Amino acid sequence: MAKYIGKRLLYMLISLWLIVTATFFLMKIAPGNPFASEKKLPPEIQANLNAHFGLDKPWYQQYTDYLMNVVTWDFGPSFKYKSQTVNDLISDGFPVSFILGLEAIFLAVAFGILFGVIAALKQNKWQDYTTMAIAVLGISVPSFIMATFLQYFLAIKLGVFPVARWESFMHTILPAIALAAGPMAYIARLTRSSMLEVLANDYIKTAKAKGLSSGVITVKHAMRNALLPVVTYLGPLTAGVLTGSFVIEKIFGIPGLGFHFVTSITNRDYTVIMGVTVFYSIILLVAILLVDIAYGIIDPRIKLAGGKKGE
Amino acid sequence: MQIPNDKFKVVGTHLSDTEKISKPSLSFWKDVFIRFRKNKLAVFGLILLAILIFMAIFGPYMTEYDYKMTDLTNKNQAPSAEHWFGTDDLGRDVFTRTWEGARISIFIGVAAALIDLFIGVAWGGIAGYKGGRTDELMMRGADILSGIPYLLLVILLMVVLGQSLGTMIIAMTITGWINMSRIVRGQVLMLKSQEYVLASKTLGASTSRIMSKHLIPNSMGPILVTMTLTVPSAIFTEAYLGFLGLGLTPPLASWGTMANDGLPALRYYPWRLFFPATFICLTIFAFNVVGDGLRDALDPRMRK
Amino acid sequence: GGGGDNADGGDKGDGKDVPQDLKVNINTEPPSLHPGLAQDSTSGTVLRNTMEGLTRIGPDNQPEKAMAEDWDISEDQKTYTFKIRDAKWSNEDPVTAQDFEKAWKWALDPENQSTYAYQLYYIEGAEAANLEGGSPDDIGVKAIDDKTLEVKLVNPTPYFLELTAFYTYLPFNSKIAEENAKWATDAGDDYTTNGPFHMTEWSHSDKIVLEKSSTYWDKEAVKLDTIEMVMINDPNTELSMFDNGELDWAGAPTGALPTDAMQALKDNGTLVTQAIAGIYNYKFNTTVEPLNNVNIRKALAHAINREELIANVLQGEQLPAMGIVPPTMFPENEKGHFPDNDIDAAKEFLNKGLEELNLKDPSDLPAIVLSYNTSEAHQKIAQAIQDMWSQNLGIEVTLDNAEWNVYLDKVDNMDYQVARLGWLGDFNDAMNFLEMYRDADGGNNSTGWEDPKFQELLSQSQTETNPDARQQLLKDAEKIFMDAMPVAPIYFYTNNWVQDEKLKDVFVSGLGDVQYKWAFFE
Amino acid sequence: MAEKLLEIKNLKQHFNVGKPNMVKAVDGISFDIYKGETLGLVGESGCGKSTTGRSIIRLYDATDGQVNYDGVNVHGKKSAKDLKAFNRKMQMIFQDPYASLNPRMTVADIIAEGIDIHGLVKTKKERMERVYELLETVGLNKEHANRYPHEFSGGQRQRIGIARALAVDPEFIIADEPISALDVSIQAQVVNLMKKLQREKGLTYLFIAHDLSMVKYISDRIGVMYFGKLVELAPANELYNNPIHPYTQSLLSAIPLPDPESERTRQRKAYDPAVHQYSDDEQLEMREVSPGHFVYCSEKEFKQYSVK
Amino acid sequence: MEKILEVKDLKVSFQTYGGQVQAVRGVSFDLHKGETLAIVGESGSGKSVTAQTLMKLIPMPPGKITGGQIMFNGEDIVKKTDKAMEKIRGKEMSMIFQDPMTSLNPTMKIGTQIMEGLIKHQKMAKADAKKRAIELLKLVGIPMPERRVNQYPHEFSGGMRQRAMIAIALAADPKLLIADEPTTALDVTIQAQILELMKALQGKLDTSIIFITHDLGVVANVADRVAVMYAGQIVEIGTVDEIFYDPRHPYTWGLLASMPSLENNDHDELAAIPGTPPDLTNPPVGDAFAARNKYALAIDYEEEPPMFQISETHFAKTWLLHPDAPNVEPPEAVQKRIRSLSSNFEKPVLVKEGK
Ligand SMILES: Nc1ncnc2c1ncn2[C@@H]1O[C@H](COP(=O)(O)OP(=O)(O)OP(=O)(O)O)[C@@H](O)[C@H]1O
Ligand SMILES: Nc1ncnc2c1ncn2[C@@H]1O[C@H](COP(=O)(O)OP(=O)(O)OP(=O)(O)O)[C@@H](O)[C@H]1O
Ligand SMILES: [Mg+2]
Ligand SMILES: [Mg+2]
Repeated sequence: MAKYIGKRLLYMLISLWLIVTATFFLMKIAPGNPFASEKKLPPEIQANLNAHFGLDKPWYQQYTDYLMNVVTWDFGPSFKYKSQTVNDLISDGFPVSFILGLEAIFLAVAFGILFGVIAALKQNKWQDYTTMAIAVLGISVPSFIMATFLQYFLAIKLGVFPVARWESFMHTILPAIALAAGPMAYIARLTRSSMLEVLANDYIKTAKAKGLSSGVITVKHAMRNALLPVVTYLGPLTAGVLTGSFVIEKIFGIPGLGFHFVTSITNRDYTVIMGVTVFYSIILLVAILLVDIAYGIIDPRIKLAGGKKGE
Repeated sequence: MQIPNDKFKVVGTHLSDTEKISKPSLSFWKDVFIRFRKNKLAVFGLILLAILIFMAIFGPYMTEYDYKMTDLTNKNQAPSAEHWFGTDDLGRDVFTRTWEGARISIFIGVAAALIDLFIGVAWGGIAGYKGGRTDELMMRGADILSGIPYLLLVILLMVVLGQSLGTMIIAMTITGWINMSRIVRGQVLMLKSQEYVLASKTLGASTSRIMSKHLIPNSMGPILVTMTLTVPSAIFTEAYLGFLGLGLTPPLASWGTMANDGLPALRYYPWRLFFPATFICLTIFAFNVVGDGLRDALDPRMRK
Repeated sequence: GGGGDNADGGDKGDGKDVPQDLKVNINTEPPSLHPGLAQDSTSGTVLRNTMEGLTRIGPDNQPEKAMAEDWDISEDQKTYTFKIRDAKWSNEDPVTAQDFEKAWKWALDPENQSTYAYQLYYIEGAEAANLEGGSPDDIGVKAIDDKTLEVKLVNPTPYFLELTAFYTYLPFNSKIAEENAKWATDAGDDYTTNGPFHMTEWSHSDKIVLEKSSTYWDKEAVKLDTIEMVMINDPNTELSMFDNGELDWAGAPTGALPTDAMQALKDNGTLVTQAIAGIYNYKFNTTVEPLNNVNIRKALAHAINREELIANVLQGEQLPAMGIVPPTMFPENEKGHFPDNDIDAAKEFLNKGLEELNLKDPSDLPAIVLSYNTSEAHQKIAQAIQDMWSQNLGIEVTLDNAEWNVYLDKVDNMDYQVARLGWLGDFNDAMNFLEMYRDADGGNNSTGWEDPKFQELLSQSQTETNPDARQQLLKDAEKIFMDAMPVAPIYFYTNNWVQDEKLKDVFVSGLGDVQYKWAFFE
Repeated sequence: MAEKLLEIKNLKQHFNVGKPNMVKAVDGISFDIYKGETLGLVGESGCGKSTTGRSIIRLYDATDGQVNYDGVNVHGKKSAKDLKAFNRKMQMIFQDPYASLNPRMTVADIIAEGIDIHGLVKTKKERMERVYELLETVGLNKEHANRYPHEFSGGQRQRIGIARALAVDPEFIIADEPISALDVSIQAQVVNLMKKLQREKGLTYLFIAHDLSMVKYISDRIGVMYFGKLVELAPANELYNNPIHPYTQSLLSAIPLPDPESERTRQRKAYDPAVHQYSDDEQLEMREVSPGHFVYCSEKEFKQYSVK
Repeated sequence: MEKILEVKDLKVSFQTYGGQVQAVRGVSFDLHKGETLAIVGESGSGKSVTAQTLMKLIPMPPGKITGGQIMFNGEDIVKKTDKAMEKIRGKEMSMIFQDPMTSLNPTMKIGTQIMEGLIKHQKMAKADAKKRAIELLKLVGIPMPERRVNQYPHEFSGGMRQRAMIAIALAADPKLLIADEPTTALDVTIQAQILELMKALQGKLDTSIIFITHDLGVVANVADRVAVMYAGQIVEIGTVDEIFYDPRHPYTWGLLASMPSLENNDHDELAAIPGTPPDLTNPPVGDAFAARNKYALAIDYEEEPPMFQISETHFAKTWLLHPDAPNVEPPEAVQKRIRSLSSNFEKPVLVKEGK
């Protein structure tokens, strides 16, 4: 196990390096630069800026500079937000996105699984159809539409929640729901489908024969085995949701990290692009590793080492 | 009880009696079809899809309006006898645009589902089944792709390939399959140690056969669910990409762009959001119930 | 939050018990609150209310005395001598002439990467110091003593006083800046201000809190206790928050209103509209067929129904633009150089153009590509104009949108046919709208057009000290420009907003800058 | 005897190597299987019979040792083509009938899988005919071809597995308890069939089972396993008549007889590994006690046994 | 003796797309306290379905109890709800399933699977339950049970899984134990241990056992009475001696004749019953066994035979017992067994409602 994790950590470093490299080149090839604006700068100022930020150096030198930044975890200042460094941006934005993300994931997982299980147990009964309707809405209404709806009905019409901003727990509810709706629906559908599969297995019969109540059977025998696809999905989802969502943050005026993923690119804010990409990638890669480890825990037949013959 | 004596004569076996076959032989797919047909909701979904496709083909010709004809003075009209679904902010007929948009959105949805199916399923399946280094290589590849900022990729694609439907499909393909591949890999990891897979191996089955006959059919549940998720997300991705300048250019309509445009008008001209959003929901609903029906039909252990 | 302690009573000042707490949206995080580094309107909004320059644009849109309690202008209009008033920084340090000198020289020091340093190029030696390695000592700004600042200009610049209100001309506390180079990165003791408000909180990407400054020289005039500037980047949310009482102001100049809401806001009479110095253009690439033909360009420019576009698409009571300089500067441009939606003329031009191009029919023209950058508003306008051109002229148009940076790149490289671009004035002078077309390879021209007569007129205007004569030169230049039509003007911008009924005296200048110095709730 | 078909040399299969719960499922066994014979393999449940079988057919990668089939190392690297050919020669009937049937395939498809893989028939009709034939061979009804595994009883499932293995006309079949779930009559049917195939096609079997009377009936030689080791190997009759290893003796004494009266009075011999009293330095290995009769024992025991 | 179970004319069928499979077609029997009833019979004859129906564990749908009664302790199981069944299952009745691999949860430790029932029904603390689980594993002959409790089913050999299943069932100390081929995967020594264990349990708790098996040796060892099933029906039922020493149904004869014996060395073919079992979607008219029965009478093809009673405890469902039927010679292997039993009636008696 330790060996496997060690190996995976090594792969993670390689993956990260490849991501950084690819991002670097994409970023460099993409037209535009951080100082482009509708009102053009005098070319001399532009050149001066380029020199200052090292953008006039040959690409390999810039590349190694960025790599060094990654290694030392110091991405330098943001080109656009001159009063902040990339590290500042991340450490300011991440906690907010993280809390919102956790709430959303909690909602998505709790209700997703609950709905999925109910739908499976009551297959083709009204409960199934109801959860199906909820799920279809959740899947086909993207988060930004959901957010607008919630804002309109719950905040403006009913005045139960504040419209936007990040100030109190009440402020977190609507964005969390909007963020959670899609994943929740998907989890519900996934859970339903694999629950149905699991419930058809013989060992469920064994559990019944033991006199276990259907609740216990569902939770202890069926759910765990049905959870594998959900767990798979949760890995990347967690990484995505914890690092913030651009649209949700925009609509609810939340000072999270997700905003920077998009604006850094549209601004060609190179250091920020690099910083948030690396940050997100690390979380993503760790989440995926955790998923793989979880596989082995959920289903002991899945061997972590992967390779035959102990490679 | 009176039974004639001659009945009590030893006549022995009639082995040929057991040879009769009363049930015709059905192929697996026929079997699936029969099971599918019994699922009323699924059949309803199929009919719904058929109607949607029919309307996508003929809907735009049912009115006198053209999808791109603006009529600024008649903008934002509520649904009426003239404009069945109202008009949008440039005074274009929403009904015509809805069905014009259906063509693109349904096409995109199906394309995305196929990408999922052909790339995602194959990729995840092979990675999971082969395991070891192949798995690492393939899945780390997927990780790397999902780590690279998508927007950057899209911008570059646009610069390199220019604005076209093809470019958009490529943009959707680049990362569209990753979720599916992860899901399938998870399933395959779980299934590949099942005895029936081993049995097939000892028969000399090739990887592709084991995948297509054993692993994929037994992962059908999650695969179908994931596909039904892909469809709506593709419909909105299309709008997003279009907005970024990839893919379709306005005034071409799609449900995604219409919903996007209509969203800010929710408080004032709700029909602009309502119609595209409703049809997206209906399509997804249809895909879902058909998917469910198919899933059930594909699993012979299922109760009817 | 910084606003909490004022919530229970506005008993300071006038003794009214209306809370004087303003909540506005500034859209995004201000990229920099260092006067020398700021280059955008969000930063400008904050700076304008926390810092004070030599002048301040007063409610009559004219520069009024601010840090400068008086000034002298030399005969040749090239030397300004400002007398600095007895004002204090928020840490009680006096505001000195050196603070200005150092601030301006700081911005001009190439080391400091000020992107707006060129705003100071009107000053003698400034451009050289910034770009060509000239000595900072040769820059024409000098603190004669603590309270006297002498500024020498390159040319007579009639709008220089106005410029001194611009944020690049703002001073900063040079004592603090010398000790702490990062003084402007956060709210705190080192972020000293000399304006009506003092920044007490800056939580990045979230909000900025300003409080009435107790050291401001004119604090009697300031009535608001706090201003909470939140950063909401979504027009719908902004309006919803306003509707829900979570904001006192929604829309321009610090935010935006959703277009779809305009009609409703107009209907209920809450929409406020104010013209500002800015124009929305379709530029033509005059180096490619068929747009190198002036008649084709004119045909296209004439075949736009601006009134209808404004009434139905933009809905912000913008002014149709048939000239390039906003009416705030050239009042006669309210009518413009040609009639709006002049289809007959357009067709005539088209036919002439086609003839010159040896084409018979508009359908022989290749489809014209209309480029714009990714935004819903631009997209709508483009679609409407696309339809107008095709219906009025029978010209086929394809739309092409691109992400902002890609788009700028395209336009810069003249890789377009028709492209949308806007221009907002930095100062209230026609020069600002004409100068960019002086040279074909000038940074902001991007049409490939130039004309020696036009150049000549602009040059003359720069040395002309008589304001009326100067104005006439510029008008003549505009005429030449409009005759060549390298740009189809579409409309002049307006600012649209809604505000709390009780909120009074928020001042929005002709350039669209907002000041809260005089604002109050009644 | 005839030529060697299979040669197993010091085969080891350990699970969870390097972890505290390591299991030495098969721990160094060697034996040969000759062409056309049936080698029975019996032993305590959990002693590694299935594992041996699975290692032979490459389902596990052996921890150590060699398996040579027709002189070729089974575990060596092979081209895809060779592998396919090999797979057709060697087949396995799985111990667990239900788990080894894909729940989503019809019985016909399951049985025909090998036929499809190796392209043994040309037409659909031929394929179905072959399937019917196989169904009948294992005592199932043609009706069953379109059904799914879960619709069958345990014994019926087992027969599907047998039919599947037979479908490719293999040379060598590892039958892992192929008949334990069948009723005696069908058992007889299957065993008769296996014998018949052996006679006609010269098939070779490794027959793993617990029913000693059936093993004796079908096998030429019988190996007895205990705890990952082969402890005795002898011709079938020899083993029954002259069991040497105490475990074999215990096993034989426990065979239940279909006779209520004798069952009421039977006496079992228990096996206690402690009886051997092996000391650490003793060399334990298979030794030939009488011609063809091997016993796993120490030098001392060997002398004892040989005397008998 | 007290009857613990009384099954009356039980009918179970499965709805499939190919039609209705009539898996159990009118099965009746009873079971006394402390008694062992062995069920043998054709594979696919409905033994497992009957057994699972007793606990209401057949999947419904597609399964359905189409008729009959199952009186357990005087209450009809057929009418009970799932909730009510939970109280009976695992406590009063427990079951050993036939297919040990798929009947164990692959993702749960063996120990936990055994402990579950203990915790639920015997209200044991976790630690105690674990101790008991280890004890049970030891009882069923699994070496090193302390380590094995923490293993997963796939790490067990086939026989070990089966023993784990047995341990689960025995954990309940049930009043009725239904064992569906519990020892098929076990070697004879362990099998003997298990059988002894079951008998010990029976002795201690007066448990009744239904024992399904194909191994007639095991039947001879454990059974008090034996029921022979064919095509969803019990075709013969009697005490173990009656079935082994005085079988009356030709199918029973076939079974007894098919066994190889240890003594004779001849390598003749085993005497299998020819043909294939009937398709239960369309059970044949008359006697289901007729087509494969070389003693079949003409009437067998027309009318289902009624139940005849040979002794107080011995019943068989064959026309051969009809007074008008000709006398037939059972196969040789069977003839060797036949002894005349004193308890037999003079003549077989026709029983009206097939018991
Ligand atoms: N779920 C089901 N759907 C359809 N048919 C079924 C189902 N379960 C069982 N059957 C059928 O019911 C009949 C009786 O099956 P059962 O499992 O009771 O047999 P059995 O006597 O236990 O056989 P074996 O000794 O082989 O285990 C079989 O013919 C089988 O095909
Ligand atoms: N995948 C595995 N992981 C860990 N241990 C295993 C695994 N497979 C088998 N074992 C162990 O290997 C040993 C031998 O198992 P095997 O299945 O070969 O026994 P067997 O002789 O076939 O027994 P049975 O007659 O009960 O089927 C057992 O102790 C078992 O627990
Ligand atoms: Mg085994
Ligand atoms: Mg059974």
